[in-house]
Amino acid sequence: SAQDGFKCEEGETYIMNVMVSAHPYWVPVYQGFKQAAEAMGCETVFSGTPDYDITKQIASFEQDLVKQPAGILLHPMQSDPFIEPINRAIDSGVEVVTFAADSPKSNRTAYITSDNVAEAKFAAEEIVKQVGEEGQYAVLENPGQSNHDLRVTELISYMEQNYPGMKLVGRQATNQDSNAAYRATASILQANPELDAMWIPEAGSAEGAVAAVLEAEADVLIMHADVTPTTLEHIKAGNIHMALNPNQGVQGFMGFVTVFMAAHSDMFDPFNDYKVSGYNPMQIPFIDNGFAVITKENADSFDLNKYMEGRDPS
Amino acid sequence: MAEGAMAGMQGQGAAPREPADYMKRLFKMRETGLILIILALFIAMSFASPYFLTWVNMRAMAMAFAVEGIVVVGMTILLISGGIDLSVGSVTALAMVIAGLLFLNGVDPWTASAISILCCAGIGAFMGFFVTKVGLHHFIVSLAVMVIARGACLLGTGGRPLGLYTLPPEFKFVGQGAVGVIPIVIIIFVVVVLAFDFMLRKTTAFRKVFYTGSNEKAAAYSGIRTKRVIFLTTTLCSTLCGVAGIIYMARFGSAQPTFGIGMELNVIAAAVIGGASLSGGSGTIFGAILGAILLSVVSSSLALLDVSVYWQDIIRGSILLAAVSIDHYLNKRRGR
Amino acid sequence: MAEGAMAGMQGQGAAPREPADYMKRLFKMRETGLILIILALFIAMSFASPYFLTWVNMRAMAMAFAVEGIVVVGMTILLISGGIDLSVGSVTALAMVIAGLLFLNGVDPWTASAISILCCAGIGAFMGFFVTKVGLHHFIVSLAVMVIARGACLLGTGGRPLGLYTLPPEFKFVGQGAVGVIPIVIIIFVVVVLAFDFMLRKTTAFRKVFYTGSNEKAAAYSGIRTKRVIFLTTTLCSTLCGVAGIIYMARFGSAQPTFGIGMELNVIAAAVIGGASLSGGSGTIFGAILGAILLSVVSSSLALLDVSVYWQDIIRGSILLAAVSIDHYLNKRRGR
Amino acid sequence: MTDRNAMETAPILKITDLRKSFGSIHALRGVDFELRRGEIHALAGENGAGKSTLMNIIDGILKPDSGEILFDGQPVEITSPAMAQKLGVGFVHQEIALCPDVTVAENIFMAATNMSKRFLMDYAALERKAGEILRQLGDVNPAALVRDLPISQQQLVEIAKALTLDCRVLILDEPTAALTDREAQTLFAIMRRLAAQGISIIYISHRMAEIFDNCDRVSVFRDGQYIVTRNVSETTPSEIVNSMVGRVLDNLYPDKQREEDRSEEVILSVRDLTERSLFRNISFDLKAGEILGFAGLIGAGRSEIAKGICHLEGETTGEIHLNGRRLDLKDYQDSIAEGIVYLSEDRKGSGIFLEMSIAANISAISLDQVSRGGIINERREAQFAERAGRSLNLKYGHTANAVSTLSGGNQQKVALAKLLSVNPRVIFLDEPTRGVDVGAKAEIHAILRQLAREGVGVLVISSELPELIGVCDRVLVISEGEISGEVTGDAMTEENIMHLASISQPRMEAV
Ligand SMILES: Nc1ncnc2c1ncn2[C@@H]1O[C@H](COP(=O)(O)OP(=O)(O)OP(=O)(O)O)[C@@H](O)[C@H]1O
Ligand SMILES: Nc1ncnc2c1ncn2[C@@H]1O[C@H](COP(=O)(O)OP(=O)(O)OP(=O)(O)O)[C@@H](O)[C@H]1O
Ligand SMILES: [Mg+2]
Ligand SMILES: [Mg+2]
Repeated sequence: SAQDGFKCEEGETYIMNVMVSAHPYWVPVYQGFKQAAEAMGCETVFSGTPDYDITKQIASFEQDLVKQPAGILLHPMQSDPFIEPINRAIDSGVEVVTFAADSPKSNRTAYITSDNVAEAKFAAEEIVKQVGEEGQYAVLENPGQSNHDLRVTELISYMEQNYPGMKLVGRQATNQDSNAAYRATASILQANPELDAMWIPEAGSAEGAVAAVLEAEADVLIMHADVTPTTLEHIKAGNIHMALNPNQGVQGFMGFVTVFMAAHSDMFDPFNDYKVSGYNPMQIPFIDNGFAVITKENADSFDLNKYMEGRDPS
Repeated sequence: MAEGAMAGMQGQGAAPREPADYMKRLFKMRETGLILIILALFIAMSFASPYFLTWVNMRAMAMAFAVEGIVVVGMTILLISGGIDLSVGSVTALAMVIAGLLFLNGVDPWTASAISILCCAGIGAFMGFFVTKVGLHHFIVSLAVMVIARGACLLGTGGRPLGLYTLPPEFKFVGQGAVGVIPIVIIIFVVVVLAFDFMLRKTTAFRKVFYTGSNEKAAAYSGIRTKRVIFLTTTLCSTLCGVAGIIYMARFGSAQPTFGIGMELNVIAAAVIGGASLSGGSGTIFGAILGAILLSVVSSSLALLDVSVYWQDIIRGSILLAAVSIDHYLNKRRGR
Repeated sequence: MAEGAMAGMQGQGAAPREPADYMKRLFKMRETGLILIILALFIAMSFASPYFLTWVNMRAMAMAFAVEGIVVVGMTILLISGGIDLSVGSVTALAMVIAGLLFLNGVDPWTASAISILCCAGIGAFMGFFVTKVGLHHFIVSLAVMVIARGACLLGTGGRPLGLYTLPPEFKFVGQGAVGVIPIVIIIFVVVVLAFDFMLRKTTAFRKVFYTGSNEKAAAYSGIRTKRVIFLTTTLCSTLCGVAGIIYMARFGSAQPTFGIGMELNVIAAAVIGGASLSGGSGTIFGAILGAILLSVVSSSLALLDVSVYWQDIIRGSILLAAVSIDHYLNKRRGR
Repeated sequence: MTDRNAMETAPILKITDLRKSFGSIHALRGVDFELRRGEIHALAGENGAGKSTLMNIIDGILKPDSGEILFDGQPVEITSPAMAQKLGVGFVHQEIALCPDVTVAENIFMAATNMSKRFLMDYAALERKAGEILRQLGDVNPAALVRDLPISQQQLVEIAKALTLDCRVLILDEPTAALTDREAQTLFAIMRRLAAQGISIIYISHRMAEIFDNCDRVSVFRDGQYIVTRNVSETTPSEIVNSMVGRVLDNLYPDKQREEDRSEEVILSVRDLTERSLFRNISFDLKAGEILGFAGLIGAGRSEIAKGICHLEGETTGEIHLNGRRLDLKDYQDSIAEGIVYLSEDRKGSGIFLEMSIAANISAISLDQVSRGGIINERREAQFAERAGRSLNLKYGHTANAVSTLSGGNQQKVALAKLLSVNPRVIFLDEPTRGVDVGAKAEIHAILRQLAREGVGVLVISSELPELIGVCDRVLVISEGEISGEVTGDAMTEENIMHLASISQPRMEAV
């Protein structure tokens, strides 16, 4: 009830469930999740599967349900396969909020993410600002991973529509593998000595791409999304122009708040039909957690290893 | 499973003599070590977690390996015949993609599934051709096909999963429904396993698979058309991947071009843990399924116990190594 | 490379008779088919793209496979002895992580590298122990170690790449520098390849690897300590992974816990394309390196031609299949 | 009517001008051959003469380059073993080809299972029937896995396999090479019975006595060419040998130990050697200058004793003394270091590296002789192989060729050459002349005698009694894992040895 406010009951637990759970992307998200939970006296668990395997993630999600948590903040590996499990969870009294990837046809109450389209537009504008409206650019990509796909395809179509003078001259799949990225970038540079800029949707490939650009002594503007210690150093050294990093902390924090609110929806009596139609009043189709622009000047703030000093990752 | 439990001995061609020494035979058979290890894990886990021995958890664990288990069956038979298939993951994904695309283009889902499974059989036949007629090694042929089939998945979907939410409920029922409390998926799995386990042990046709894998030359000298046998086991394995892909599609209501990456190692590991030889000639379906169960139970248990992800792989690998070592030791002690 | 070019025949223990039939032997040797295929690719590519035959492109292509090539050497020797190693990718990553962590904790990078390579050798010895003393199959042991080593990478780094930008320049020089126009990495690669190619063909110690892989029992009956041979080849392969990991670290200035996923298939494929048998007893370093070059040239060419990513996998797989088929055909025609 | 009559008297198999070459090696250069109904027809010829190649062509395993095959008067092109089987050809291969991972019974009925229209296996019936056939031949458990059987029992399985076929032509390619006299006699009885039923048998052997005791006709091949066919009753062994080898071989066996070589010096002394399930209380002395033989039935444990002494297999207790010094051997490498070596009876399984070159095979155990500072000198290695090959009359194309391109007997010579190339102090030879032709056999025997004279301890295990009697100075007879007797001098007769070999030992305690 409302007078108890934003407080958990004894032992009330919230779970954050992801795939490829050892990926560093989740680390600051979970820190945000945990900080919000601590502020409200709640317990948290980090769960999911270390594998890139949807059957395993669904199994781990269903195993989470066995423990009857109050809610789950879920990163569904694919949208449709999770419809049925999410709905079953909600029917059994476990609230579900999605983050970073959605299952829109399910009954999850909220979805929080960075706006990949906004990132792509920002990157496009920045590239044009730096190299002009006439030029050549290339992208690396990771087909099959939806947020990476969006970052790439949206940038390409934005360029086509707004800056027809920018020509896409290279498009290679490197699947987050730095050696593959090295190879691909070297080839692109060979075929296009006039290349002006590159957009890379993740940091692993960016590491390989930088190595190739430096080796070829080419003058290419590199922008990428996400960040690793190595790309940070490259940003500081000016080898990489800029990185766009989703605001993971806010994602986790707001993710917790929304799933908590879904579980405590009795605090909230909105002006709509939820009582007769029987849905959870905390419906939020989309929250944008925003992204940070990392440059030479602010790069030091994005050292995850430094951030994690003294913090418990689990 | 009691039927399957006899697989070990009879797979070796022994015939039961007196019912009295049934217990002795049970103790002697190849799979006993694995069964004991799995039992030990179950007991340990039921103490470690109150959630382990719940129906929901058991169901979740079974659902996690049932469909892959169908692929394990195909792989085991192929391994026995002396082959190997690295393309199982991509072919399974391709089955989803083909059926999904056909369905989205208006084909009835049952027909779409049938066509898709046929395509997978065709891929198997394609590999079988390169192995038996051209004379290449299974490893390299299936590696190439693994890459090609994954490429076809990406090409067909543009890299994006196909949403098949509109699949008719009676089709989805195959993947999501249940008869009573038993999910259809598990029923299909058990039927496939029992059927192939029986056939492999008992039918003359499948015995040829053992002969071919054990010594291809000797089999050929006895008039067995070994190339045909290898062609067929290769085709069968891909066909079962097709079946698995269709079931996944019905279960998930989507077709994912990136599905099944790395599946091959898991599947081969299951068969090998269960006693299949990588050089052909030996293996049982029952053992391979136990291997799959072992791998799956370990993964599920680690997830259930909230073991730190950074520790999970280390523990998983160590348990795997310990389990096969113990199993090997038990088998050696009982008399090679 | 002319020295290496003789690997095929001499690896089989043949002795050159007259210098006159050198050309004939060149035509007859196992690797000629592959060389022709690679040449054909080169010629086609130099017509297709004006950038292909440039020094910078050649350098970049060489850099792309040189380090992995060191692992290919280890894998080939292991395959010849009858083993296989699925853990190469994780062990390479672990080498980076161990050395990186030591360096970040104040250890001099050279010492850190030495310790790290020793650790990798230890991992190889660990696998060798399970294979030779416990009696498990290489496949399953290295699969478990692949998982464990990956877990150790994650544990050591918390899943986050280590930034090693502060590595001293003289250390980075190993990975990024050049002597004249030749990058150090390529020099190391060539030295490793030539050294092991020579040893494998010429030394009694490595000849025992062939005997062991060809017929382990006959080797034991010839007084060869086959278990020791297998133990050593297993250790050597992991050690070379360690070396490769250190070079990658120097080159990229970072240690990535997720580095090298799927590397094993690539590396084994290179060796097999180059004529190594998965059942042991045959293979050459020179052939395996040609296999690696073939794979790498195909990938680089597709990128250079800017082929659509959705088509790349299909083309890559098809070229692989066509190349091994042609190679096989050429060898068959020349032989018997 | 006359047509029919002609059909019945016409040969079942008639081969004209058959040619087959492997690259530059001409294995068959225009061979004629005729097989009558119900006859036992022996094939004789040196190693590499082309006998197995001809049989492989009849069985559809190899495709001839040219030539005609008439089966039952009809020209046929036999393209696969399956087709040969349909024609009624049964084949016992020189190289044992069985499936090691399945049972003896399944192996025996593999062809039947393959052709059968039954859907289900009936293991009980298979084992029963296999048991019946095996009982005629010797003692093999039909439920055992083939991989667990010694080579001699595998040979019996291979024979049993052919006997189950409902065949009209039965080919036996050196079936007795690993069999002792008793099993061989059983086989001959079966052969005669089958022949009486009208089945035609081709029998390949290098043992003249077998040919002359059991066959009707004999055809001789030399260097891929057909030489002559004779009725056995109208020729003599020396005539056959002469046409095989192209010269007269006067004495098949070397002289026995000379008086001046006789010595009481003991080279190898074995005391109370026991392996828990295979043999026990083995004690004997091997003296300088003598050739010692081990005789016994299949399964007596002769090979196991030799392997036990060399520490190749099994856990043994007991003492081994070399030149009066007690040895503390841990494994075979220690044994080799002391100069004690063993030639395996299982050529394919543990004697040779099939896919490696002849040169590499021969130097496998003596790499130090062809290398300096750990670097192999390939020229020296090739010369080394050539020399070793010459002394054993090895027939090969090039030392760089794989051993798999050699005929069976020549493969045996490679295995033997490998072992003789070390300079041993004690050498155990298990079936050293298995499949080796008469000429080469005589030369091997001469080499053994020479070694003995030079003070090397030579111990021969052979299933061929005439060989043991002809070569050895003293024979120990093994029965059921124990030494049941010793024969020397004039007492070395087949009767005496067989008598000792069949003495039944008190049952060993099962462990
Ligand atoms: N696969 C092969 N490749 C090349 N040469 C071969 C092959 N098989 C047989 N030969 C050669 O053909 C010739 C005839 O061999 P074959 O096996 O028929 O002899 P054989 O009369 O059976 O001799 P043995 O008494 O030793 O068994 C030999 O010179 C042998 O080296
Ligand atoms: N699957 C099997 N199980 C048991 N025995 C078999 C099997 N297949 C073949 N055999 C045996 O092999 C031989 C030939 O088999 P096939 O089935 O062709 O003849 P059959 O006439 O059916 O045999 P039967 O006389 O026993 O009825 C027979 O001795 C048969 O018993
Ligand atoms: Mg022969
Ligand atoms: Mg013996």
